[in-house]
Order: sequence, then structure tokens, then C-alpha cells
Amino acid sequence: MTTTAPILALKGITKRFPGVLANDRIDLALRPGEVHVLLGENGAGKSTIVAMLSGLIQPDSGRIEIEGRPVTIRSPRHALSLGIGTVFQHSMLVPSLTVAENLLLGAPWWRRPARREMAARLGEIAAGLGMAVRPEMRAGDLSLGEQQQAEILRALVRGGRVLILDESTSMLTPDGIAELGALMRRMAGQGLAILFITHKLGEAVSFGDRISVLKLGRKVGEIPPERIRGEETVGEVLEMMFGARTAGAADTAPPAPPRPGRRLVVEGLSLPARDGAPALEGISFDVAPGEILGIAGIDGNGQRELAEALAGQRRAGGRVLVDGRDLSAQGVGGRRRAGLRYLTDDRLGEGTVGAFPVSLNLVLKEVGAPPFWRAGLERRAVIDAHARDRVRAFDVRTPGVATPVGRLSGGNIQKVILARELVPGARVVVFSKPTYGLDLANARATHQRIRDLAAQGIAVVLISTDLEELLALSHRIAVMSGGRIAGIVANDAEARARIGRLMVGVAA
Amino acid sequence: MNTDARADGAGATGQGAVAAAALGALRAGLMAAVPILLALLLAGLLLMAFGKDPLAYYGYVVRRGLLSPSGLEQTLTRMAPLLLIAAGLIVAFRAGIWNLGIDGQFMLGALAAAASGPALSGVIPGWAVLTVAAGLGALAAMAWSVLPALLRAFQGVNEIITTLMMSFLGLSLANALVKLVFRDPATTVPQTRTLPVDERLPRLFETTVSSGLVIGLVAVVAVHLMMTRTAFGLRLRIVGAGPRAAVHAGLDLPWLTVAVFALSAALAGLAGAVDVLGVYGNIRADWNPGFGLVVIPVVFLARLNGFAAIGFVFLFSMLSIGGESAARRLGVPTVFTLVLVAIVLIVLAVAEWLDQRARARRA
Amino acid sequence: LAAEVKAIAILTPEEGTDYGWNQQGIEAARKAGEITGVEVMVAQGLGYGDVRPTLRELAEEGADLMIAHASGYNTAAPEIARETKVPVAIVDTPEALTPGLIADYTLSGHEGAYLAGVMAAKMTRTGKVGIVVSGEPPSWNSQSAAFALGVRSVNDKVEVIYAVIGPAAYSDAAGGKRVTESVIAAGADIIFGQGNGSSFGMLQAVETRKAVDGGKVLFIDVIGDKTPIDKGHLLTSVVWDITPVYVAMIEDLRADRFGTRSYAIGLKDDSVRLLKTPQVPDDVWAEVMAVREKIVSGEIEVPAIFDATEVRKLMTRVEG
Amino acid sequence: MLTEAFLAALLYGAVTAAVPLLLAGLGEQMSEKAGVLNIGIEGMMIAGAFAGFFVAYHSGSLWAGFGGGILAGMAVALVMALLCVGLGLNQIVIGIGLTLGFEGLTALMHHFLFSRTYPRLPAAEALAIPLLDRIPVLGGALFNHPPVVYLAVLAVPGMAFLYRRTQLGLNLQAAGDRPAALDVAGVDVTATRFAAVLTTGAFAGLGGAYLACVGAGIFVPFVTNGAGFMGIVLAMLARGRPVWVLAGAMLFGICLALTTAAQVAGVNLPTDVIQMLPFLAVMVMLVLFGRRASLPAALGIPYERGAR
Ligand SMILES: Nc1ncnc2c1ncn2[C@@H]1O[C@H](COP(=O)(O)OP(=O)(O)OP(=O)(O)O)[C@@H](O)[C@H]1O
Ligand SMILES: Nc1ncnc2c1ncn2[C@@H]1O[C@H](COP(=O)(O)OP(=O)(O)OP(=O)(O)O)[C@@H](O)[C@H]1O
Ligand SMILES: [Mg+2]
Ligand SMILES: [Mg+2]
Repeated sequence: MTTTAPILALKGITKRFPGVLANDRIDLALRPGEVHVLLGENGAGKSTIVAMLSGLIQPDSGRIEIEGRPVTIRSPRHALSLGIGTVFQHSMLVPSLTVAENLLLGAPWWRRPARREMAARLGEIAAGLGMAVRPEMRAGDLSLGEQQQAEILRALVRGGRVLILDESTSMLTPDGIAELGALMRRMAGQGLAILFITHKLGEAVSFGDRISVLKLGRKVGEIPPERIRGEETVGEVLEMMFGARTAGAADTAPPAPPRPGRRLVVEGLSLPARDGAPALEGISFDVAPGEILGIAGIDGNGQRELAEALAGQRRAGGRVLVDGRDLSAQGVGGRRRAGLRYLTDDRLGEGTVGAFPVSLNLVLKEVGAPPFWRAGLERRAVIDAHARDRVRAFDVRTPGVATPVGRLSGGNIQKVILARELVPGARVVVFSKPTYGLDLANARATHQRIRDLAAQGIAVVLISTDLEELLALSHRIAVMSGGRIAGIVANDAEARARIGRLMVGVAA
Repeated sequence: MNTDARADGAGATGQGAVAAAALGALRAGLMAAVPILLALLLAGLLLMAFGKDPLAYYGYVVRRGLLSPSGLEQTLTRMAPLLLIAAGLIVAFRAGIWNLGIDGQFMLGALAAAASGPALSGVIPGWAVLTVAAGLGALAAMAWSVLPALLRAFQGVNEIITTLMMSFLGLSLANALVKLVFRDPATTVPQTRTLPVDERLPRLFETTVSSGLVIGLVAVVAVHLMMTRTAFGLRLRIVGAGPRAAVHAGLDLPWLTVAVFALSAALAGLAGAVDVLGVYGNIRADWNPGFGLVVIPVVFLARLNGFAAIGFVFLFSMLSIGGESAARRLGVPTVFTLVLVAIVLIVLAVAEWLDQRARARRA
Repeated sequence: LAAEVKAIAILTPEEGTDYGWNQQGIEAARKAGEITGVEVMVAQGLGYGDVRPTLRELAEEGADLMIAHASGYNTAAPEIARETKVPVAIVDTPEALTPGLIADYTLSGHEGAYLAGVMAAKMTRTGKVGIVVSGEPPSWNSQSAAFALGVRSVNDKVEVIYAVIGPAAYSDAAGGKRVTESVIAAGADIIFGQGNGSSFGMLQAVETRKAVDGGKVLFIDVIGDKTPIDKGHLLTSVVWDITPVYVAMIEDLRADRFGTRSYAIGLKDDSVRLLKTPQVPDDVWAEVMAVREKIVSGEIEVPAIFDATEVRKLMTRVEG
Repeated sequence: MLTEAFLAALLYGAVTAAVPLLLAGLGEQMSEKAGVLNIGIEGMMIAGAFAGFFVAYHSGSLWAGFGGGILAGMAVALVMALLCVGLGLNQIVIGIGLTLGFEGLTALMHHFLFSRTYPRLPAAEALAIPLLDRIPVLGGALFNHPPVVYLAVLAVPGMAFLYRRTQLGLNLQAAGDRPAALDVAGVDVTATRFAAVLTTGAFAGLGGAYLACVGAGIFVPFVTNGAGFMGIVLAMLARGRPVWVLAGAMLFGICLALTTAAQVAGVNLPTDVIQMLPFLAVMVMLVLFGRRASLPAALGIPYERGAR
């Protein structure tokens, strides 16, 4: 395989933010016909590269070359005109516009928006990809997965010669991932240069032609096409990223068996439909101490509502009991005190207050409680000490505990939430997509934490759209569909097939 | 203008901290002085365009607003209601609530105090008159904020519109009540009965400065400490910075929202009451000082920091007291003070931006 | 021992360029100063807020008398007088008289307004006259009431249409024009207008609208003399000359009599008088002057009605 | 007493009073849609009022006056746009600063130029709409106005078309709801907001000029009397729909006319009470239907590209 000349090249790119060196003399080349995978831990600086290539920010030093000529990418518009299309890590849709209208943004301002034509084109492209996006839906009413699909479609509709996908598979189903992978291959075949960012090494080796690895802002290695070879490559990448050929405990360890008893009992939970979210109807299940109950299902089938109803964020019908104690009348605080913890998947909007320092976000659910507050007065030293402690324990990459949490990379925000919720005293923990956006080492560490929790006798409800994750961790798996539990299956050899059937509405 | 925070946040010990604090103070002083001088220069050019001597004008402003003892006393007295309003706005804005109904709340507070004060005078002891009247002022304003509070807390109705509407209604209601219900029968002018001078809030020491100033200062500092150092204040700030995070963290969003409205309005009402009990003694129909329009930008310039707000309120009071005097002596229409204040506001905002950018660069 | 009076000060809520209350006050103070040989300090455009700072400053600067020329200042000024021992003159508050310290001058042009009403009733072609005010302060109320009484004294079939622009619409010129236009459309061909900035809007309406009979609409002004800016629609004005009042105050101060009496203006000494413009026919003028004599002699007594509700009662038309 | 001519005059007055509110509201709506809380609109109006009057008076042409008003409004808007959109300064501080400053400045100019002579304009020439103007009462009230009034009303469907049927409408909404999304779609957020603020200035300036030249026929200090702030209220109530701005403006105009009607008909109600009617009506509406009034998510927040 001969290497073609790059369309786009980064030469010695450096970018600093207050307290962080996000990119340190990075060299990177995107070639036509190649899928270039960018790997790296959370906060390694991947999205920073994306931001520079899409014109959102400019490098402090170094240069970007297009077809060998140095360019300054002044703005997103400029990037688009250079043929660089981007799907960003965080949603870039206008919630109050429909999907079609969102995709129309950018046409000359005096034009009449061609809504119908766009809808038709969208239908075509989506169908070819096995995606089901309704062009007339308001973007804000879509699930995160659907939003991600819409954004991928936007990049495709626009066309161009460079396509950047920043963790675009994180919300897709296994089938969706496979289809996106196939699409990337087809497009590369047509001469497009693709930059693909993911945390899943499997995706990297199966879709990628070339792999670059970042660590702490520096590029620590590149694997050219001729050296990409399945498992072997994975090991090589792990070594580059973590300095070891394995990252934490292997994910295959079977969970310890649960203990007898019913720690969490849910009886007839129900909730009316709201804002495009489905109603919950008659949800009942129970979880034993030490048991991990997985909740599978396509995003938007009531998982979020179930989690919020369990946590007490929404008043629901039915009963929730922990160790036999009825918590139905309790709010969030009462349930938390009773040992019920909920880790939301909405990190920035709900899980944290972006403008507040890491330190305060770590005690966000303890406001007013000792030892952080005494007689209602804040004890900064205690809060900060606690924060430094948690930051160390969970390896949160942050310039300091006073840094606003919103400035951290997505994965590190997730670690802040984990660090906050997994404090002593938990009896039941509800996880919602706990490893979404986490790098491999952190994902594995989180999985290990979940197992450890179970081993301590804590009941775990694990909501995830990642079937592999569920199969690796759960004792039993419930499948949600349309706001109901379609069925609960034991995690055995048959599980994968039965879950698939339940998801599409066929009895297992 | 944020020296306090930087000074206490420095965390260093010993001489280094002292030196840093001194440097910080110096910087803040410069930060405030340079733009103000620039604003004065701009306004001065305007004066020259109108054929007036800017140096003479500023000489009068400073002499009256700052240097002459009685002028300074007036400046300090005028600060009282502004400080209380600033305190009320800081609570609301930090909690993400746009209470723009300040003027109506202020008027109803003033009316409650003006209606009850003179009526109670002689019935109960003087200190009790003042306490009850001030309390009623705060309560009246609080009551006026209940509807916007409930609408916002339980229906999600945007409070900008509701508070503005309630403000217009409150102003009209206060007027109607002065004319129809609380009118002093002894005078042809529609105004309430007057609280005698010696029964008003005591003056400070031997001056004419009303002790309302102390109430205002205490309120601003208390609010600042509450918002930055207490659990309750933090809850309010969480509501302001991330309402969804607040729900997730189990905070009682509706109740906290109502509490914010109540507290903010109470302070605005107290401002009205203190102004009546400390200075005016009564209120007239059709009176509306419209303090909201100056205090709102001042509070934002202060970045919702109580200590900085005190500084800005002082500056504003000085300009308005000194400006009135200077305008008279120089034969410039009094509205020139408005222009001066406007230029100062805008130039300070620009300077603040430049400062932040410079700081970001250095970091 | 007669007090020495070297300087007096006058405080007005708005600039003295309104051809009205503020301008008349300031000009009168200046004239009185000339007559009595004292210096006059003018503090204008002070608004309706707290004037205590300015009062204190003027006292410090050596004013021997401070004229607080706005009803809104009548609480503050006596307080500062007691505090600084500088005599003050206030309006609309006769009960505040305090020897040596506080004097009241209650200015009401109601006698003049009565005459204006007489004139309007004699000159209306449509049988309807209008009163437009931008607010309802007592001094305007008394003139509105007297105007209506004057109209009725001539012909109680003439309708008096009364309209307030808004509770505090002093600078609402657009409102003044709009309301005046409505009143003209309702049939009025003579408008008795009272307002500050808004009165210029009234004037504009009168100049640009035809009466229902197709003829010219005339305007009756108060307090000041708008002749310099008239375009032929000014019928008359109830002009107030406050100079005698201020002169008397200064003299009383010098004679240590200050604060023992209230001052007023009236037809008798021409401190209230009607303006004769070319619009007024000589015969009408003569008839109006005859009524003036009767008021001066006491044969006709014009009541001063300050209360807004009472004023409105006068406007409800009597079925003929 | 309630003759046809009088009723027509009342309604005519209601329209006259509503037009500046309508223009202010439509202008403000544009800024708000794009995410700029334009508190400086009162300043733009008063600048437009002064400049409009000044030009109309000296040129003798009302249209020149409107042009002058629009330019002056846009000049103030340009300052606001440079500071708040360009530099991202606090919109409240600058907005109120501009309002205070131009209220003061125009009062000063009035003092030096007009306060001795109080020049007034002749009546604005009306354009009767053939046939329609013969409808009893309504004809005279609604169809016999200066042409600019019809233009103001026509702006309502115009703006509605712009918002719903053009890309610019989408751009504005995106700029107000999630500017970053607009930016990465290749549309300059700053330019979009700039255009919106300048348009607001044009509307507000025209509204002010109309108020001074047609509504009052004269400029006096503070002549706008809070019309700009009413425009802000109307824009917020209208939830992005121009036709609701028109409805709101007419509600206020009619309430003002009702005040006069009640007085002329001899109904003895204090003005303060009647004055409360439109606000009461709005509050009642908010209590009954005011669920989740939706304002643009990024309203009042400066956009900074690439910021976290
Ligand atoms: N606008 C910004 N302001 C301040 N710090 C920033 C900003 N953008 C990025 N950073 C910091 O730069 C570093 C790199 O962040 P980046 O988002 O590029 O990481 P990433 O590799 O994409 O991580 P993840 O896998 O978690 O998405 C992080 O420490 C982050 O906190
Ligand atoms: N290290 C910390 N530990 C605990 N709380 C903190 C810490 N740092 C900041 N905070 C909280 O965040 C708030 C904002 O911090 P900052 O120092 O900016 O406060 P401030 O000076 O009162 O506000 P401003 O900067 O607006 O003037 C503080 O009041 C405090 O409650
Ligand atoms: Mg990233
Ligand atoms: Mg600070």
C-alpha cells in the first residue's frame, strides 16, 4: 500500500488552556482514502485537535497545512469551505428547530429554507445507513442517540473531503456502530479523509487504517496501515496509552454471585408521558444484595424516566423499597440518605454545575451537611481537602480543585460524578451509561468499581445502551421498550439473542 | 473590583500575602481610577461642546460630592436605599432570578412604612414604630412578589415579564392608595401623613447621615456572605447556575425559588421603608425614584459582589450629589448628570472587559 | 432688629424653560431680586425626588431665604429650615406657617381660570369646551374646577369635557396630543390645557386639528405666556405673576414678619391676569373684565376646589 | 356624547399610541430572537425621536425625518452591537447605560436648541385608503393614517414571513437558542446578532421618530415615556410571534383610549385605576395561560467561540 500525500496535516501544533497544555507539538496527517483513528485517554487533547481543525479555536503555535499549503482556519465557516466536516463530541443541534431545519442551517440567509427537499434527501441517506431519523421532529425532543445520528447525517449531507467524527459511536447501538463503520470504509474508498475518535479499541482496529495515540497532550505513537493487525495492535496501543499491555483487570471476570434477599424492590412504577418521553407503565423488579441488574434497550425507551423515578427526581406512582423500607414518599435527599444513589448520564446539564469548581461539585449533594458545613457555614478547607482526596482516588485530570468543572474533558467530568456518588453509605446504586465517553482504562476501572460495589452487597441497577458492558457485568438483564419492561433474562449464553428479540418487541 | 475575593482566595501566608493583597488593592484602585478618568474626559469633551468648562464642572462635583463634609454626608445618606436594593438584586441575580420588579416593590415598601409609621407614632415606642414600619415595608413588597414567585416556581412562567407587570401595577396601586386611602387629610397635596423628623431613623453621630446607611451596608455584606459562605446561599447559587443540577441534587427548586423572590423583594421593600423612615418621612402621590434603572447595571458591574457594589453605589451617589451641585453652579441642565453616569457605566464595563482579557492572557 | 437679606434661592423641579410653572417662578424670583436688591441663586431641574441635599447646600452657601417652588418639596423644606435655621417658603401648605422660619404661598389661579371659563363659554361655537390635564395636582384641580364654574356661570348648556392624560404624564407630549385630539373630536373647540412637556403636545393638536364645525380650535394656557411660540391658536392664558409674592416675602423677612402670613396671588393686584391676544374680540374682553371687577369686589366668589374627585363631579354635565 | 366622530378619534388615538409600541416591540423581538436582550431600546427610541424631529423640522419632510430617526436608532444600536455582540460586554449594563445617556443627551440638545422656541411640526399628511376609509367609525380610525402607519402594520406579516420562511429566520432562532450550533454550521453568530441589533435600532428609531413627528408633533425631553420598555414587555409576551406584538400594542393603545373615553363619558374612576387595566389584563392572561413562557435559551449570554 503506497502512502498518498496528506490532504490535511498538523505540524507541531501546540495549544494551551489556563493550567493545561492540551496539545503539545502534535504532528498528524490525514490522507485521502484513509480512516485515521485518534485514541487517547480522557483529557489527552483529542477534542482540542478537532476544535482547531473545525475553526473553533486557533493553535498557539505550529501550523496546519492543506495539500501542503499552510492555512489558518479562521472560523467554522472557513473550515467548511475548506471541505472539513465535523461531528462534535457534544451535541451541536438547535433544540427548538426541527432536524431538517438544523441541517439547513448555513444556506444563504435570503433563501427560503428547502425543508421538504431536505427531508427527502435526509430520508434517502438515512435509509441507506439503516438510521431512522424523523426530519420533522424537534431536535430537542430526540434522544441522545438520535441526536448523534442526526449530526452524522448533517456531516454526510454537506459532503467535503475531510470528515471528523469525535466519539460519534458512543451512543449508537452495536448495529448502528457496524453500519457507521461500513459507511466510513465506503467513504474512504471514495477518497475521503476521515479522522475518527473513539475509546473502543475494537472499533479502532476494525474500521481504522492508521492509528495515532495521544497521551497528556502529546502524540506518543502512530501505527501505519501495514502494521494494524487485530489483537496484537490492541496490545500495542494499550502499551502506548497506559504503559502496559492490559489496562486494569480484564473485563471478562464473572461477577460474584448475589446474596439472598431483596435489597431493592420496585412495584408498579408508573409515570405519565412528557415532552416526547414515553410514559412508564407498571414497572416492577427487584434486585438482591450484591446483584447487578442490567437494563438494556434502545435509548429513549424510558430508561431516563425510570432512573429519575427511582432517584426521586420525579414523583411517580407505585412503590420503591430499599431493604423493606418504603421510600415512595421520600424526595431525592431522603432516598439518598437511605442509601440510594443515582449517577446520571447527563454530565454537564444535570450531574454538575459547569461554572462551579470541581471541589463544590464533589459535595453538590451534601450541601449543608457536616463535615463540609458547620451551622450552615461553609468550611472551605475541609471541602478542598475532601476534593483533593477524591480527585486523587479517581484520577481526575484537572489543573486543580478550584477549576470550573465545565472546563474538564468529558471523561473527567464523568469521573467527578463517580467520585461524588461512590462514597460510603450506598445500598443501591443506579448507574446510567456509566462509561459513556470514558477511555479504556477508566472504563475498566469503573467496571471494576461496579463489581466491587456488588461484592460489598450493594444492589446495582446498570442502565446502558452498550450491550457488551451489560453482558460483561450483569447477573440479569431487563429490556426496556416503550416505557415498559419487555422482559428480564438471566445473563447466560442465550442472553444476547433473547435480548435482541425483546428489544424489537418479540417475546423472548 | 474583585480584590476581596482574590485576596481571600490567595491562601498564601505571611508577607507574601500582604504584599499580594496590597498589590491587588493598588491594581483595583487603578482599575477603577483609570476608566473613571477616561469617562470624565469623554463627558468633559461633551461639556466643552456645549461651551462649558469641564474642569470647573468636575471641581464642583468632587468638592460637593466628596470633599465638603455636608456634601459627603448627603452622598452617604443617598447610598442607603441603593445598597438595600443592590442586596436584593444580588440575591435574585445570583440565584438566576430576574427580579425586575424592584421599583414596584420599593414603592409598596415605602408606602407601607409611610402609612404605618405616622399612624403608630405616639402609640408605641419610637424604636418599635421604626421596626414595625420597616417590617411592614418588607412584608408588603414580599407579598407583591408572591404571584411572580408562584408562577415561576410552579408554572415556569418567565419572571421578567411578571415582575415588570407587577412593578407597573404596584406603582399605580401605591399611587391610588396614597390618594384614596392613606392621604393626609391636613393637606391639599396628595401625600401620606408625615413621621416627625425626630422620630425617624437616628442620624449617625453629629452628622445628617441617616442610619439607613448602616442598615444598607449590613444588608449588602450579610447578603454577600450568605451567598458565598453559607449552605443556603450555595443552594440558591446552584439553582441559579444549574436548575437541573439542583433538581438532581435534591434541592427543593420551587421552594427555593419562592424564597429568593421573597428575600429579594423584602430587601427592595426595606429599601423603600428605610428611605421613608430615614429621609422622607412621608410619600407623595406620583413619586417614583426609579432606582432600579441605576442599581441593576451597578450590580452587574460589581459582578454580583457585595463589596464591589458598595464601591459602585458610593461612586454613583457621589456623582449624583456632586452633579446636581455642579450643574447648578455652571448653568448646565441637571440632566447632564444622567449623561455622566451613562458614560461612566459604559466605560467601566469596557475597562472591566479589558482587565478580564488581560488576566486571561496572563494565565 | 431687622434681618439682613443678601441672597435668596429658588428651587424648581424642572428647567425654567417651560413657559409655565418653573419659568414663572424663576423669572419672578429674579425680578424680585432686582427690585429688592438681593442676589438670586437658582437651582432648577431638581426633579421630584429628595431635595434635602440641595437645600442644605444652598443654606451653606448663604441663602437667607429658600423658596421651594414645588408642592413636592413642602415636607423637606421646613425640615431643613428647622435644621439650618434658614427661612423657607413653600407652596400649598398654609398650616406650616412658622414665624421667622416658614412661610407659605399657595398659588392658585382659580380666579383667573374662572374668567377663562367665562371667556370660553362666550366664544365657543360648538357649545363644548375641553379641559385636558396631564395629572391632577391640587393647583391644577382648583383651576380646572374654576374654569368649569366660569363656563357654567355664562351658559350651563355648554358642556365641559374633562380628560386626564395619565396619573403622571407630565412629559408625555404624544399623550397630550392624542387626548386633546379625542376631546376635539368629541366636539370641543376651545381647550383649557394644563401640563408641562405634554402641554406642547396639546398645543400641537390644537394647531393641527379642525373643530367638528370645521373651524379653528383655540387654546387656553395657564401660568406662563406662550405668545412667543404661538401660531395664532392661543386664545388666552391665566398668567401668574409671582413677583409681588416674592417681593413681599423679602420685605417681610427684613421686617421680621416672615412666617406670620400666607401669600397668595389673585386678580386684585393683577398677579393673576388673563392674557389678551388678538384672538379675543374686544366686546368679549370687556365682558370678561366686567366679571373680573365683580370678583375683585367680592360680588362673585370663586371657590378653590383642590380635590380631584370634587373636580370631576363638576364636569358631569347637567341635563338641560 | 359618544358620537361617531368621537369614537373614531378615540380609536384613531389608540392606533397612534400603539404604533411606537408596535415598532419597538417588533424591533426588540428581533434582538431577543437572536439572543440579545436589548435593554437599550429606549435609548434608541429617544435618539430616533430627537433626530427624526430635528431632520423633519429642518428639512420640512416627514420622510426625511423618519430616515433620520432610523439612522439615529441604528447609530445607537451600533454602539450596543459593538460592545455587547462584538466584545461580549454585559447587555444590561450597556443597555441601561445607553438609555440613560441618550435620554440625557437628547434632553440637553433640546435645552440648547429648542427650549426657547418649542418648534412644532404641521399635521402629518394622512393617506386615506380608498373605500375602506368610508366604513363608519372604523374607516376614519383605521384607514386614514399617515402612510408610515400602514408600513408599520405591514411589517408584522413581513417579519412573520422572515422568521418562518427564510433562512435568516432559522439563523436568528439558532443564534438565540444555541449559537454554537449556528457557528459550526458555518453562519457567523456575531454577524447575525449584529444584524438583529441594528434592525432593532432601525425599528426603534422609526418608532421614536413617529412618536415625536406624528404622535406628538414636537420633541420634549423624555418624550418616549417608557415606550421602549413597553416594547421589551411586548416582545417577551409575544413569544417570537410578530402578530402578538401587534395584538399587545393594540391592547395598550385601546386601554389608553378607554381611559379617555371613560373620562369624557363622565365615568368617575381615578386615572391610576384605569391605568392599571392593560397590566392587569396581561397578568390575568399570564396566570391563566402562562405556562412555560419560552425565551431563547441563550438570551442575554454573549457568544464566545470555542469557550467551555
Ligand atoms: N476551552 C477550554 N478551556 C479550558 N480548558 C480546556 C478547554 N478545552 C479543553 N480544555 C482542557 O484541555 C484538555 C484536553 O481536553 P480535550 O477535550 O481535548 O480532551 P479529550 O482528549 O477530547 O478528552 P475526552 O476523551 O474526555 O473527550 C483537558 O484538560 C481540558 O480540560
Ligand atoms: N476551593 C473552594 N472550596 C469551596 N468553595 C469554593 C471554593 N472556591 C470557590 N468556592 C465557592 O465558589 C464561590 C465563588 O468563588 P469566588 O471566590 O469567585 O467568590 P466571590 O469572590 O464571592 O464571587 P465573585 O468572584 O463573583 O466576586 C465562593 O463563594 C465559594 O462558595
Ligand atoms: Mg473529547
Ligand atoms: Mg471572585
